[in-house]
Amino acid sequence: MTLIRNLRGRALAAGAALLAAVLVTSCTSDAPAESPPAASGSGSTADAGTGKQSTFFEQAEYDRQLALAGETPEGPADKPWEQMLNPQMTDTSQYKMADPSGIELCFSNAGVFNPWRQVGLKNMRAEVKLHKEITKFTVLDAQGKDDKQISDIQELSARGCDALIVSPNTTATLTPAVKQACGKLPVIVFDRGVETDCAVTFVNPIGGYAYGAVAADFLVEKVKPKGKILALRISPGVDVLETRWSAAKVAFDKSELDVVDVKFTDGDPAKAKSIVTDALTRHGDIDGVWMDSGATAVAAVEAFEDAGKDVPPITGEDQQDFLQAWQDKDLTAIAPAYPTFQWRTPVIAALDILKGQKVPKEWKLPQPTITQENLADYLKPGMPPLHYAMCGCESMPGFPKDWGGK
Amino acid sequence: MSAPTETPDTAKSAAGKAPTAATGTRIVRALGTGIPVYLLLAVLLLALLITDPGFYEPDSFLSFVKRAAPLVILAAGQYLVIVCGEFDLSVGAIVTAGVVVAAELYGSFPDAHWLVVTAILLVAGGLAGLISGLITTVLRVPSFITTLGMMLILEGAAFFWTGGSPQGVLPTAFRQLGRGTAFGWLPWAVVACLVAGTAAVLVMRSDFGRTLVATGDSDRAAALAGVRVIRVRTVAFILSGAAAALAAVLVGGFSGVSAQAGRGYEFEAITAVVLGGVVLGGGRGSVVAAMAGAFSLQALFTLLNLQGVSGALESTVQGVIVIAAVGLGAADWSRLRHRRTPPGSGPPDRTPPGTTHPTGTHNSGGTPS
Amino acid sequence: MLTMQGVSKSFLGVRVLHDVGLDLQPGEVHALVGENGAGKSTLMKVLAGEHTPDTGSITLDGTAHTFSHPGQAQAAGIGIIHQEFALLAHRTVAENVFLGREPTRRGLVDRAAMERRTAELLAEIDETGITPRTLVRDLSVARQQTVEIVKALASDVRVLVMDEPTAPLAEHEVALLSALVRRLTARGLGILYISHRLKEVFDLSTRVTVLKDGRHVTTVRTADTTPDDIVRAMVGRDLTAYYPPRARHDEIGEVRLTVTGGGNARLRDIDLTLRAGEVVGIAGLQGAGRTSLARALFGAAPFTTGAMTVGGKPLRPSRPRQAIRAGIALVTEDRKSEGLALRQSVRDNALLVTRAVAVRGRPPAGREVTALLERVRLQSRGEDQQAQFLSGGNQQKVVIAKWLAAGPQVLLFDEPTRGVDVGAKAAIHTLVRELAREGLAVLIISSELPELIGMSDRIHVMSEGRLVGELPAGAGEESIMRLATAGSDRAAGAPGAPREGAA
Amino acid sequence: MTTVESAPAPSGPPPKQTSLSMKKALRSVRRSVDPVVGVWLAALAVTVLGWIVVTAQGGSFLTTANAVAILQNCVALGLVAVGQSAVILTGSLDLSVAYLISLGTLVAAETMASGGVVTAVIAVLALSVAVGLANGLIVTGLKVNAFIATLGMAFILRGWIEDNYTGPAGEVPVSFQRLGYDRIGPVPVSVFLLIAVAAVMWLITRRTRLGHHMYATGGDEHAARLSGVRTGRTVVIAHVLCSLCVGAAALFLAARLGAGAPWAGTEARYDLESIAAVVLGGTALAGGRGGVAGTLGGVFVLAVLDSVFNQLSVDPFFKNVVRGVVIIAAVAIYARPRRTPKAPKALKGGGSA
Repeated sequence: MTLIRNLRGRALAAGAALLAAVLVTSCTSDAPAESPPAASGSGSTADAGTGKQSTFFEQAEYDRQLALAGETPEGPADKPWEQMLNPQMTDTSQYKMADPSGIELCFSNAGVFNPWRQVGLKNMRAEVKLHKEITKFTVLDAQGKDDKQISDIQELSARGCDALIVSPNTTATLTPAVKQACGKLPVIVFDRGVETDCAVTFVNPIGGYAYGAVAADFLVEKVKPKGKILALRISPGVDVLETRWSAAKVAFDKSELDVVDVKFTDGDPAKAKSIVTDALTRHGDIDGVWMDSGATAVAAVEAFEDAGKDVPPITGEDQQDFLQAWQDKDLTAIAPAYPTFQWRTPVIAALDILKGQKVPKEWKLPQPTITQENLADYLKPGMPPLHYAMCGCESMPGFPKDWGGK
Repeated sequence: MSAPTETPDTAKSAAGKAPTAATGTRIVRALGTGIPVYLLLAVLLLALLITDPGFYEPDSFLSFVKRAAPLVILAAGQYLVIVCGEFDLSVGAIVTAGVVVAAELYGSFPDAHWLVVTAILLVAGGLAGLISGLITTVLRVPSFITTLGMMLILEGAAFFWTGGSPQGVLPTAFRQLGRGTAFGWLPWAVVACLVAGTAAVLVMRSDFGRTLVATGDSDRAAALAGVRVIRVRTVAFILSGAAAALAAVLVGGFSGVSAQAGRGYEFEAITAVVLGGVVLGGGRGSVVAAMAGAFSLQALFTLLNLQGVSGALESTVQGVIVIAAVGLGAADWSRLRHRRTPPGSGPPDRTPPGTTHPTGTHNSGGTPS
Repeated sequence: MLTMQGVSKSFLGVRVLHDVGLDLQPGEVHALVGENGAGKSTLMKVLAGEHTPDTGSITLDGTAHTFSHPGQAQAAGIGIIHQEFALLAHRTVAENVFLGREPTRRGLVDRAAMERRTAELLAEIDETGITPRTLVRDLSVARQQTVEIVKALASDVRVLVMDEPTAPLAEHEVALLSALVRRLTARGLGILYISHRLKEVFDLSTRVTVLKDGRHVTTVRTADTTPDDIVRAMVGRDLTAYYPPRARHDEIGEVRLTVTGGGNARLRDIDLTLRAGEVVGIAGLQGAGRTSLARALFGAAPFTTGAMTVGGKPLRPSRPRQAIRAGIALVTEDRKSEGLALRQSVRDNALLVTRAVAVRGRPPAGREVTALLERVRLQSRGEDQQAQFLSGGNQQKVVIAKWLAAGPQVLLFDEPTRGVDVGAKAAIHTLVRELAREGLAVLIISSELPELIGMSDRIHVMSEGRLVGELPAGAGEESIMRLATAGSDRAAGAPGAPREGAA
Repeated sequence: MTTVESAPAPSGPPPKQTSLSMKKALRSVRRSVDPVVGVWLAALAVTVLGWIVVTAQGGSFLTTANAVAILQNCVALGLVAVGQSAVILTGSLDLSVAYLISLGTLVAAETMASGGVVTAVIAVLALSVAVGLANGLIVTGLKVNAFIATLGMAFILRGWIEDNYTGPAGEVPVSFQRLGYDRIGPVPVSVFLLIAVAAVMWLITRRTRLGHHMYATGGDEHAARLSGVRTGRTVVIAHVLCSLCVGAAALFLAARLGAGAPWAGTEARYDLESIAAVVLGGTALAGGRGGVAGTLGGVFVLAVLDSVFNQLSVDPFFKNVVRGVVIIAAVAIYARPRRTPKAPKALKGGGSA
């Protein structure tokens, strides 16, 4: 036992001494000046009914997004990826390149661990191809590792790129790294945000609250009062998804609908299907299904079919297989989108910045919703099942082959 | 499946001349190392009955079995590998790759017959197993590493090939096996599960199965008895790979194309097998118990889900139960050996040579008897 | 300095030591001889604290000890060199020597001191071929043994027990060991030297104690005795042991297996013929190459030179499967790790061969197996009992049954009755003879001369990988011993005149 | 890294000696009798190769920035792998590291948000010790196979995390973030942390009795016991040491990420990756052979590979294929000498197969 104590003692001592050393002897610091605001939050998410409100919920932002959803965007109506919602333009002349040809564009990608990101990356590459002036386009893939993405960002900002596009893997944890990069070159953040406004522009669609609300309102409208709602979420703690749910929660709490279950599917269709099946046995019937993303929508639909029940009103996403099922099975459905065409915008933004043109501080993109009315427009036959319809890529060179379609 | 009468041993003790052995002890012996898992399964099924009286209505019970089918098949395959003293960490990757590849195949040949595609998958799975097996047996790479590498390779290759998302849709015909029902009530998955289960039992009763276990027990003794150790072990890997491919067909059928169809299956399968009282390091345990272990896991998941337990605690409970079950087994085992071993004859070989098992020195634990 | 008095020990009522006494002087080599099962190792284990005696006392330098585990004996200054070394292959000599007793300075292992001390110890025994930094796995077996000895010396032992130290050694290494032993005694150690090889015993020891059937027979000064006397003392037993009658001439049939000029790393120019109905015995000391011969015939460690025929057809098996197909069976010496899959049922073990190698089409049906097991007179709690829970004798019967199931033509037995109780022994002997009668060719390797003499129709004596002599049925133990213990010098090499033996 | 590179190899002659006689070195590499030398030469080879390829592609590989990046990427995995090698040396295994890291970052960040840095450090290390003890006691006490024991522990931790955290939590003060971002000259501070921890572990495994007993236990538990080694206790301590290293990794990641993330350890698959690195470093999975120096080599190889892939912006999926091949190939080479075992039967040296 003494042996153990000695060792532990030694290790601790060593560790402490080391840290002390670190704090004292550090000469240069890349660390940003002030510390990022806390994203602290904990607590179970699956209590009775809708559970307590997510710690991510911000009333102000919620209201803002719902307001934005009502706005009509500026810019070419046929190119939603170039549109912007009431932009506050910001000057970028400081980044203007003497000769904006031979641009090297760099992109630190969180990863391609889901089809949405894969389609998105294809969009971005295609967009880059459209611009001859971009001579080099470097993509570093962090494979979902925050630590690696931080290093990637450091590496890229040390590499002499002209502009850096970042799609953060985690909001809170990437903030310091992005702050670092801001000092060195123009940074364009998109998709997920970071907790700093040092980026020249932050490209993203209206956002999760609007997404969640659209879906929830649809159910409130279609499902009879007291109807049983099943909410399927991907996984806890993912901000973009948390917002979707918390908005939906607000809507459901106001309505007379009864949310009987809130379950996490890990994005695994098999698990989703099992959950729905179990829910059916447990609650006899389900009158509506709310989803925070489309990955498992089809599985849910099938669960009802396999149980020999009619598919109730269901919300999905603009994923090909869901749209297909929607049309074939003539579902009562809605597909709010978190459009993949937003992957095109950062490239456009970067070029504008390097040309010294004004860009919005926060480039808010519209967030169209697929409804029964416009379903036909978005459902392109021959596209792969995991394709995302709202890619804004139909008119791009290489379509549909490069996107895996026929 | 878990009925004692199906374990190989029962048949033997019946045929064998055990005049003194009372039926009770005979059944106990027949259940062999599986006793804890059968108890566990019984308890869980009972708990399910209490939680949800409707659970045992034919179709809801069948849907339970159908859901368990892939894991059961994986467990059966994993058992073959574990019982001869190896590991197969690549099964999860095979499932994922299988689903993705199937979709990709249909992308290129939309009207391929489902039997052809299924066959291709099974062969491919077997091939992956063959490679793992040969690397492990011939190159003497610990199977833990071999299959870990194989896992990386398969996942990487599948997605690299399909550019991350497969292009085709899985047609209804192909999905029948995982989704459809025979005569409108009996899910094909259940049939497949029964077939695979029976096949596994038959394999283990066959000469091959017996030599396989003997190899896991002591490959030196086996080799001196003329067993082609390398071949036997490799075949085990092949079967495991094929089983994983079959599981892929079921999973793909059940829930369609997904980029993460097989995530975590490798550990679930190993857990199931160990839960069934099979000793890591080989030589002990019955395939029926291993499959019962798979059912137990699935029952556990369902129960926790029905209980409304958040997915969170699910894994905690799983962890505790696994450790407890195995620990219990280990305890029984050592006690028993103390009582029964005649003096002079020490405990069996500490670390069977050729055991690629990471902690060979501890592997005498882990089996009740 | 060391005295053991009236030590008795029994396992499950079977008495293996009947108040044995023995004493040891500083600087003395005290040889302990006796046949297998005479109780040598048990006595040694008692001394080492691995067994606690039922009665009797151990006194070291006047203080009485009762050891309950090896650590205490070690602490008291008694070191044991087991036949199987407790060394770590991939660690250096120094690390092995001080394993568990590493010297430390300020909490850290003092390598320098460790290696210095090891070097010193090696120097003290004039061992030049080993440096403290060498990896044990890079040493020859003899050197590894030296490391074991140094390991004992490091915990400055007074008494060193060596159990068959020369068993794993080649002849030239034996000489080295002898030299080492002398140096150790020169340093005042008392050495308890257990060996079969009378040559060594007479080279090294000052006194010899003979044990037989767990009883102390005699202790004499080596100078006052002769190998023949010792052998007689070891052997002179009450001639109650029953062995089945030998083969009559007309029972010995055609040639089943021949070897001419067979050799490999361990064996040299082996010429051997096995006939149907005949039991051929192989005598020899441990390490003489008897086991290697059996394994060579069985293709496990195949001949690399020479010709071999099985059942008249030329075949030099390179894998056990070939041998098995040709009808050769080997009952190995190491039952636990080579003979049985211990955690499998009796039945599965019995069927293992026929399942692995399709010898005669289908393996036997359950009924036949049951018949087989009855035939070998197996006593078990049913065929589904695990082999590990059987007694040594019954385990051996299972092994035999396993081979009978394959219907062999040639049966090779390596120490068929090692660790087998008396009753089972007789059963196995009878069985072996029956099998011979049915026309099998049988080869028996045994360290127990009486068994060998009692069973064999012919006896080959092996030494240093050669067949050095052939003796007719009923050859005397002395003549065998003389041939076997002759070692490198062929002085005593001539076969002694056959005399009425123990059978 | 140089400090580590020049450290005597766990088994066989240290690199210095081999370089003395070239022939010997060549032989020892060909038979790869000494994996440590082997893996560092491999690291060198990969670096040179990468440099050639990248330069051919018009990139620049051996820049300071890149070197720093490579070192930086070694840290997290390095810390975990160093701990992992302790348990593997002892013949055990730890699959719970990934979740322990995640939990560690969360605990660290939250404690720092409320309490002070020191409290947080102590809290994390305490957590680590607790988990390590639990693992060790389950393995030795309950005789549960280490694979299952630590896998079970992983599940337990996972449940705990998912039940108590809904996402990134806590906040790491700037003062502590310096651990993740500061550089002394060109070298990141965290690299010194890795070197320090590795050095301590190297000292423990090579220079203390405990370390000797760890090798003994992993090499041949029976022989070790016969020689009076308390094997059970040794295994437990090894697990504790491993968890402590993991705790250090968690602290580093917390400093780097500025917050705790539930997927900090799992997304990066630290459990399997660390084992891969250890084995790549020539440590036998069965225990008793290898050591920290080799492990660092393995980590370095993986990091360099990653960097090369980055430079050539290789498809991330293809990376996995290469990694898989590399790992298997490496172990296959190490396994080769064992096919003609030099040690006689009397010696049951711990081997990887």
